[in-house]
Amino acid sequence: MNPVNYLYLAALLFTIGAAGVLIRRNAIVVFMSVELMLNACNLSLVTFSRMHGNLDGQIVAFFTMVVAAAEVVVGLAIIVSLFRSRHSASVDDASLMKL
Amino acid sequence: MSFPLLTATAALPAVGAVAVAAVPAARRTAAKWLALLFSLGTLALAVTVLVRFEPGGARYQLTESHAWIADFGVRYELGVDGIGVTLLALTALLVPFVIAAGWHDADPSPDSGGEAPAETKHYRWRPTQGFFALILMVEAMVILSFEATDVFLFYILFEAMLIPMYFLIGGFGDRAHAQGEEAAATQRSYAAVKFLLYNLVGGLIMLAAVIGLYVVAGSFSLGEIAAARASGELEMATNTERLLFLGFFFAFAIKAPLWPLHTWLPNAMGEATAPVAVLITAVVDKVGTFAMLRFCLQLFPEASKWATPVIIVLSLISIVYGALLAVGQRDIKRLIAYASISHFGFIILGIFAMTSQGQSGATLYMVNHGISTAALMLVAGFLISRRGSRLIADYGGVQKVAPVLAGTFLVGGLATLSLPGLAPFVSEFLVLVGTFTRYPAAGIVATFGIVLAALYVLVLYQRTMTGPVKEEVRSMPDLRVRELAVVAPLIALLIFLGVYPKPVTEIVNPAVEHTMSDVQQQDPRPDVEAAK
Amino acid sequence: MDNLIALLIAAPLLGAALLLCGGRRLDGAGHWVATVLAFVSFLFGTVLFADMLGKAADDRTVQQQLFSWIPVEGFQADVAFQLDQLSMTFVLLITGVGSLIHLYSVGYMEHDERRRRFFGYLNLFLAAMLLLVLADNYLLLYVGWEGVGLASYLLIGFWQHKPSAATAAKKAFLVNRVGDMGLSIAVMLMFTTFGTFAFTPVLESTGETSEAMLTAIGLLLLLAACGKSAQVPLQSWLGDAMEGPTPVSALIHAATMVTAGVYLIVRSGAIFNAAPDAQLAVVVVGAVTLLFGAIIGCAKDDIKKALAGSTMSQIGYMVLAAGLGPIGYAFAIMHLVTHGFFKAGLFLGAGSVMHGMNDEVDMRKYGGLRKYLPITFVTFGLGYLAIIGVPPFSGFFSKDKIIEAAFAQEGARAWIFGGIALLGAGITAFYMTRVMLMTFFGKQRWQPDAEGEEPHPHEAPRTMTIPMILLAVGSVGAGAFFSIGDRFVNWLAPVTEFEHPHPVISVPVITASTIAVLLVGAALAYAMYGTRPVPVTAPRGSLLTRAARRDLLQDDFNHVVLVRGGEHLTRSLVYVDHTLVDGVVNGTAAGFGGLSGRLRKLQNGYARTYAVSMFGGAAVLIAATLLMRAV
Amino acid sequence: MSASAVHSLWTTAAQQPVDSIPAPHIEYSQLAPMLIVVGAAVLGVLVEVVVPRKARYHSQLFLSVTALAAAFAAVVGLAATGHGTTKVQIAAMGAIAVDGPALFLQGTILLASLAAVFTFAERRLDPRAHGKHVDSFVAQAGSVPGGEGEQAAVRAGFTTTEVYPLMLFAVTGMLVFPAANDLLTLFIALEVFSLPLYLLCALARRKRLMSQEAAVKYFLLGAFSSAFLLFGIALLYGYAGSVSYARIAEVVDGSVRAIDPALAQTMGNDALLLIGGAMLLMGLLFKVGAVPFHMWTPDVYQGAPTPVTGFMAAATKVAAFGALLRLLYVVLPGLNWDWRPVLWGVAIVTMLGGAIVAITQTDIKRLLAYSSIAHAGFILAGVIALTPDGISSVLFYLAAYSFVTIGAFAVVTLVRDAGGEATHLSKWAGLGRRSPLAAAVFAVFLLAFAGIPLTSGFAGKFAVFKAAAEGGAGALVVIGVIASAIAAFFYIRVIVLMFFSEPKPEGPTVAVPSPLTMTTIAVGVAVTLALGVAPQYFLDLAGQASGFVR
Repeated sequence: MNPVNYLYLAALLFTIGAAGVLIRRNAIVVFMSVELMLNACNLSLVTFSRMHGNLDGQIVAFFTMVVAAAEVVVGLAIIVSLFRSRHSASVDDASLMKL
Repeated sequence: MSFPLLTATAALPAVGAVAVAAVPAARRTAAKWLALLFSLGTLALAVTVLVRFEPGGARYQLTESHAWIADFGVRYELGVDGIGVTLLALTALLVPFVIAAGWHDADPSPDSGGEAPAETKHYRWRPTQGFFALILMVEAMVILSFEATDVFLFYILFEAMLIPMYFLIGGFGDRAHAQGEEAAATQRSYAAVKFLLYNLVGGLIMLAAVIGLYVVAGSFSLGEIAAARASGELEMATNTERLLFLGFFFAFAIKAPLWPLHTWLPNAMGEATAPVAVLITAVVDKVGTFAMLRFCLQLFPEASKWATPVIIVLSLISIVYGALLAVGQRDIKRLIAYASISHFGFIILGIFAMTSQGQSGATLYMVNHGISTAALMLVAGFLISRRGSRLIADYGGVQKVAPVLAGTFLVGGLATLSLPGLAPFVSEFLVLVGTFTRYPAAGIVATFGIVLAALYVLVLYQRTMTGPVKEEVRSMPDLRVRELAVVAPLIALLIFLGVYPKPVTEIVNPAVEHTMSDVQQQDPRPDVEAAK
Repeated sequence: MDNLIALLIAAPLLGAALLLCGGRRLDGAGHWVATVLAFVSFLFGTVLFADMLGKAADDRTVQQQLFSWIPVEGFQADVAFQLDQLSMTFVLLITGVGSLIHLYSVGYMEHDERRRRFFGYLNLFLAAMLLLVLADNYLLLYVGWEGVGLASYLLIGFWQHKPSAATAAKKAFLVNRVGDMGLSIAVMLMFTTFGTFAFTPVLESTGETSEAMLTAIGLLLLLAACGKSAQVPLQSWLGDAMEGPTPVSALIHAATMVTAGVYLIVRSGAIFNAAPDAQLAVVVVGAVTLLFGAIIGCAKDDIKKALAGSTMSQIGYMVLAAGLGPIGYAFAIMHLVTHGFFKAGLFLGAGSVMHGMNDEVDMRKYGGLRKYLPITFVTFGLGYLAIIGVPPFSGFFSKDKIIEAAFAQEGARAWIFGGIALLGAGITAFYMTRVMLMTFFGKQRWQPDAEGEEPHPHEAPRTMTIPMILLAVGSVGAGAFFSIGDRFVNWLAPVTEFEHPHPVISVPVITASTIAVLLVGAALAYAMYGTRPVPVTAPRGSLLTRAARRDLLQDDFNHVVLVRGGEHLTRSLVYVDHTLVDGVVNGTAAGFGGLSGRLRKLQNGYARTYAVSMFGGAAVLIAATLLMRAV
Repeated sequence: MSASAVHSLWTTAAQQPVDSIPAPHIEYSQLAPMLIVVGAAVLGVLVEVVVPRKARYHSQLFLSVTALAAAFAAVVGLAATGHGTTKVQIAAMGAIAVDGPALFLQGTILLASLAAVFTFAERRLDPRAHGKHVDSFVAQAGSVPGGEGEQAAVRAGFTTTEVYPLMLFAVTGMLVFPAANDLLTLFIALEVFSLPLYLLCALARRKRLMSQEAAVKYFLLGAFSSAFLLFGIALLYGYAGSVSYARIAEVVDGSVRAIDPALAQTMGNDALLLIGGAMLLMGLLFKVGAVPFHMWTPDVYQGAPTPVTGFMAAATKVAAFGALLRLLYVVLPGLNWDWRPVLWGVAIVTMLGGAIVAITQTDIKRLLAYSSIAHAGFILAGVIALTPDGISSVLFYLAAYSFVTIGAFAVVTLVRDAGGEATHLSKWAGLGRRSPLAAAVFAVFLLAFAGIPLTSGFAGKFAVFKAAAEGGAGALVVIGVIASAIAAFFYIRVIVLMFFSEPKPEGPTVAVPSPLTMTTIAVGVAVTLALGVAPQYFLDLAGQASGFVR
């Protein structure tokens, strides 16, 4: 099957993720959308790796997962503390600072 | 390596500024005397420079040159020509008077006099020290800018001197303001900001031009650039030269100031204390006109010639417009400010008439205008400090109660309307003749300035000094010794230079000849000879 | 000997410096210092005069170069003097009359607390006036020119606490400035034309330039003269100038300063000779002013203003004569000198009258004073006879010569100007007779002054009477002395070349008609003021009278056109400066502020909005890069 | 399995089955700075575990200061031994470049962090809580703002000493970022310094809600942007078949030798390259805070604890610009004609946007945030120059700017009222009367920001504009000049406020700090004036350091 299709899929996922970030209010969901974007990147990386027949891309993908995990740790910590102080995880509520 | 006289002349007041600033809060008087001392020392050094300077000698004398910022092609290069040395002397001469005249301007105000010391203790705020330190700082920068023969060095000073000036304008104002202290403060800071922004914008435009100059010429040294141009190895494309010229001229025209970039001056001079106003118009603004002679004409002769018609028209507008607005003012200091705008019009006219009479006249004019405005403005300041109002309408019949004050005020005024026998007449007439020989029409228009000058000066004098004595001025004391000591020498100088300007012209003429050759201009010959 | 020229000026200058800077210490003796110094310079003048008489007529001119004043490339202005017959005449007139008036002032100003300053100003005036007539170049002359203007300003406004005085002073200075403008432009024009503005080179090389240029210079000089000598259209200041103390009016606004214009024209004779059009203009101005002043003189009730009008008209005569060229120069100067005597005398007389009448100036409140002020009456009377030109008094000789010269032209001009000159003589007789009658004859019409104090007319102290007497002598004898054997003409001829006028009608006829005309005028005046009583309050009078009282509406014109117009102009300019010039700048600032405020709204605090902007930015970035490649 | 597969540090493990795994070759000495800092960071974590609470503050402070100092010493050593000029090389099997820019920027970052650590450690400003010194960080990050948990933590005198290891990790990432020589390292470094910063932002002692909000915004947007960056990496990798800078550069400018069919196929597709490049660019522009990727800046700067803000503002910019320079000068020089116009646009909108919006700001920290945006624009102008002068000018500007920034924010920490730092401008009225010294110092920094001569700001601005003009970007210079004119307006506004307006009776007081903050401020002023009056030495340094290793 033509590897390019994977790329299209990756692009699609990436866009969906981005759209999620732009549309959704709940911080957790926004964050998940970001993760989706990262995974889209992974998919394309792996695809390219396959096309080029070298492993760099796949290695990068691994690292991306690790980074994503780290982001989850940090992100969740922040979001949770925010939730605890405001009892809401909506990113729109967090708008004290503006202008 | 001889003694760096020029550096010393600029360094002494700078050191003085630091020293004065360091004086503890309580020792106000000590700070004043220290400042006066340093300014006098600077004057002494300036006189030495004047003595060491040989009018007939090399174009730039007492030169110093040290590596500074190689990456920017910048050197610390100093040197004075006839014009620079004259203005240097003027600056060094005026500052002691400014300091002496402003003796009490920065004292904690009497109305809050009771807790003034307490306040200073609480805030560790030392206005007096600051005031005199800033004045000395300005002096240092102005002097150095007259000495700089490196464009970058000059630019840096041109910009940097705004800061102390800005604090002088915004930080210290006339006491007992008509609309109360609060309104006065807001007006002051408005004036200060206006002053700074105007000049900063000019400076930044100039910055672009300075960079452009470097890109084109690859050097900032006046000497090198001039040499390169002379030897033809530096060719400036016409448009480049014109753009660069405009960049420079714009900044100088704001500083000078030239119509329509003048509106900052009345605010600044109106709100600042009289001595500071003198500092602005008699010292700092001269840097602008000086720079036109030194940089615009030397670096961009072709472009200067190209721009001359427009500039002449603008300066004519300045002359008439400034005078007319002076007639229309209700505020003494603003009136003097507009008068200065008119005079700056004359100076710029003289510079760009491109005749030796015009340029010698312009240089002489800078000196004379400095002295005459100082005299008039300082006396006005003494007057205002007595009555606590700047409005002409609040005065009347002063000459009856304070004849000496009135007399000195009149002499200052007569100098401002350039009465023959007083210094300004010489320069004004030179400018007029110099202009007339090349642009008769312009000369005639400018002559109208004479009549208008008489109008605003005499109206001012009549409304404030003559007529029945107003109640508020009845108890007005006459000039005190300190004040007389400030004004008398200035007046003496005005008379001396009016009768015998030769010492100055001798120094200035060679420099002017150099400038004239820079712009490849000859004086137009008289018709009679031309006919032969 | 030559250094005397400098000392001539130095003496009064020293006096001025001493008195003005000396402070209270000199309050006591100051006036004597000044007077002595005035006489000293008169002494120097006479010495120089004697010296000059010793020389041959054609090399009496003395040049003295003091120092180089403004040395600039291609521009030489020196402080240098030229003493020739013309300037010598003026020196003697100025220092002579000047000293007498100093003496007179000692008495007149006795009770003024600012007397010291007054004498300082007087000395200053003497110095400036001498500089004016002694300068050897137009620029230095200009210095003196403005110097006398300053002195006149200070002296007119000497009683500054009177707003009217301050205004009059300001007006005088401003109007003069307009004239000065003409002079300075003329000097510039000379510089561009001849490359110099020293008398000798300029006047000798008039042949080398175009007539048009000379006409231009001539007209500018005429403008200057109009300002200084109160000729139409710049005459309006002279009447107001009477606000000054009477000695000032006598010295500055009658005898010397106002005649500087005539000096200028005569001095520049070479230029005018080569520019007929300019000459014609001069003649016209003179003729017009001659009538103008005379008419005003007829209408004024203020004795000094009446005399001022007369001064205007007499100077009109001189200017007219000066405009006639070589046939007139000498007579212009001659009339100038005689006028100096009798007009100064008249003014001093008027001063003495006022002195006796609690400073009352309205002639309608005089009357019958001849008994109380005998000396004044006599001296004034002699001056009167002189001015109306009764033979053999001095005025007769000088004025008659001018009238002859006026008739000595080709075509209609002769009749026009001759006629005007003749008519002027008649009017002069009329208004001077009027003054005479209203002041010294008729019933007493004295009124209590502002403090309700009845006037007690009394003869002035000797310091005042002596000058009056001496001047009276001058006004009696001078004319005859000058004219016998054409002394004066020959004396001046080397400087202002002279031609004998050839009137279109024979001289005796002119003389006869002159006398006839003046008799008519005098008779008319007697009929109007000598036979019937003079009302204390002025009758409304005819339209012409009312106009004449208002200086023929000249001031009203100035007020409406210049003052009002100027005020509107400046006020609107102030507005423009504030709203337009400043407004643009403030507007830009405000514009940025508004823009900032609007852009600020984008920062709405919502993370998702920020994300949108990032996303959009990325899209634009990508699009742009692709586009760059595409193009 | 082409050679390209083997060169990279990350892919050595992926070879054919062998009996022994060849260890990658690491030049430890060249990597010393980063290694020292990361080691210290790890140690710091251990300290949190083993050292009793009382001693943590001091030990952590000591640890991080020594580490940073040592790292800086190492950088100096490397530079002295010519690794920045003659012996430039690519270390760690192509992962890290050790060359002039890298060393210069690492040095700058280390010094800046050193200065920042002192402000982190300041404990004199806040009033003592229950007799214990407190710094500007929350007692216990987990506790609910205003809840019992927090009060208890305060009572117990807890302090979040974790900030030091966090900061050290961030510094590590920043050190690697400008030195990264392949895309993966770039990405890792980015995350390594971003994640700790997210956390640091959330740790303010006062105004915790704002602090947490700042953290969330920063985190979400940061993650969002790094996703773009990563996708860009993927595309570039797809285009060039490698993540190594050198390799990609070869492919981009077509000087690559062995071309296998796959590569040939992808090479043909410029879209990959351009889109990838653009996304990568966007990721970096986000970090430098260029319009339109700047919107996080004001909020985060305002919400974060001021010491962190200072650290971020200074160090992050340095690191990010370093990476940007390397990317543009080493990887994508073949694409000049594509990215230059784009950057032109970005620079212009950044300069103007930052300056204009700043005019109407009312909070000093937000004001400085916008000013930092404007400055990013100025620096971009230098980046565009594309000449060695351009590089050196940017390096100089970054050095100058970072010290001014840290100093300025340090002063901001001093101005306090009951509610902690008084950052609203209205409260700064008349500060010059109350404490002339502090006001004067801050004025110096403002003037430097405004680029007034005799301050480092002017020297930097001049250098950058000069480079841009020589690089043929005259128009950019003119716009930059206009922007600085606009910018001058609001810096001056603050000065007017401080000196010319009457002090408010209930106005804030200026706390007297401990020697720590004083040092920071003093250093800031000293560097500002030194670089302003006699910049030659540092310009030389930057000039020598302006050569990228390829």
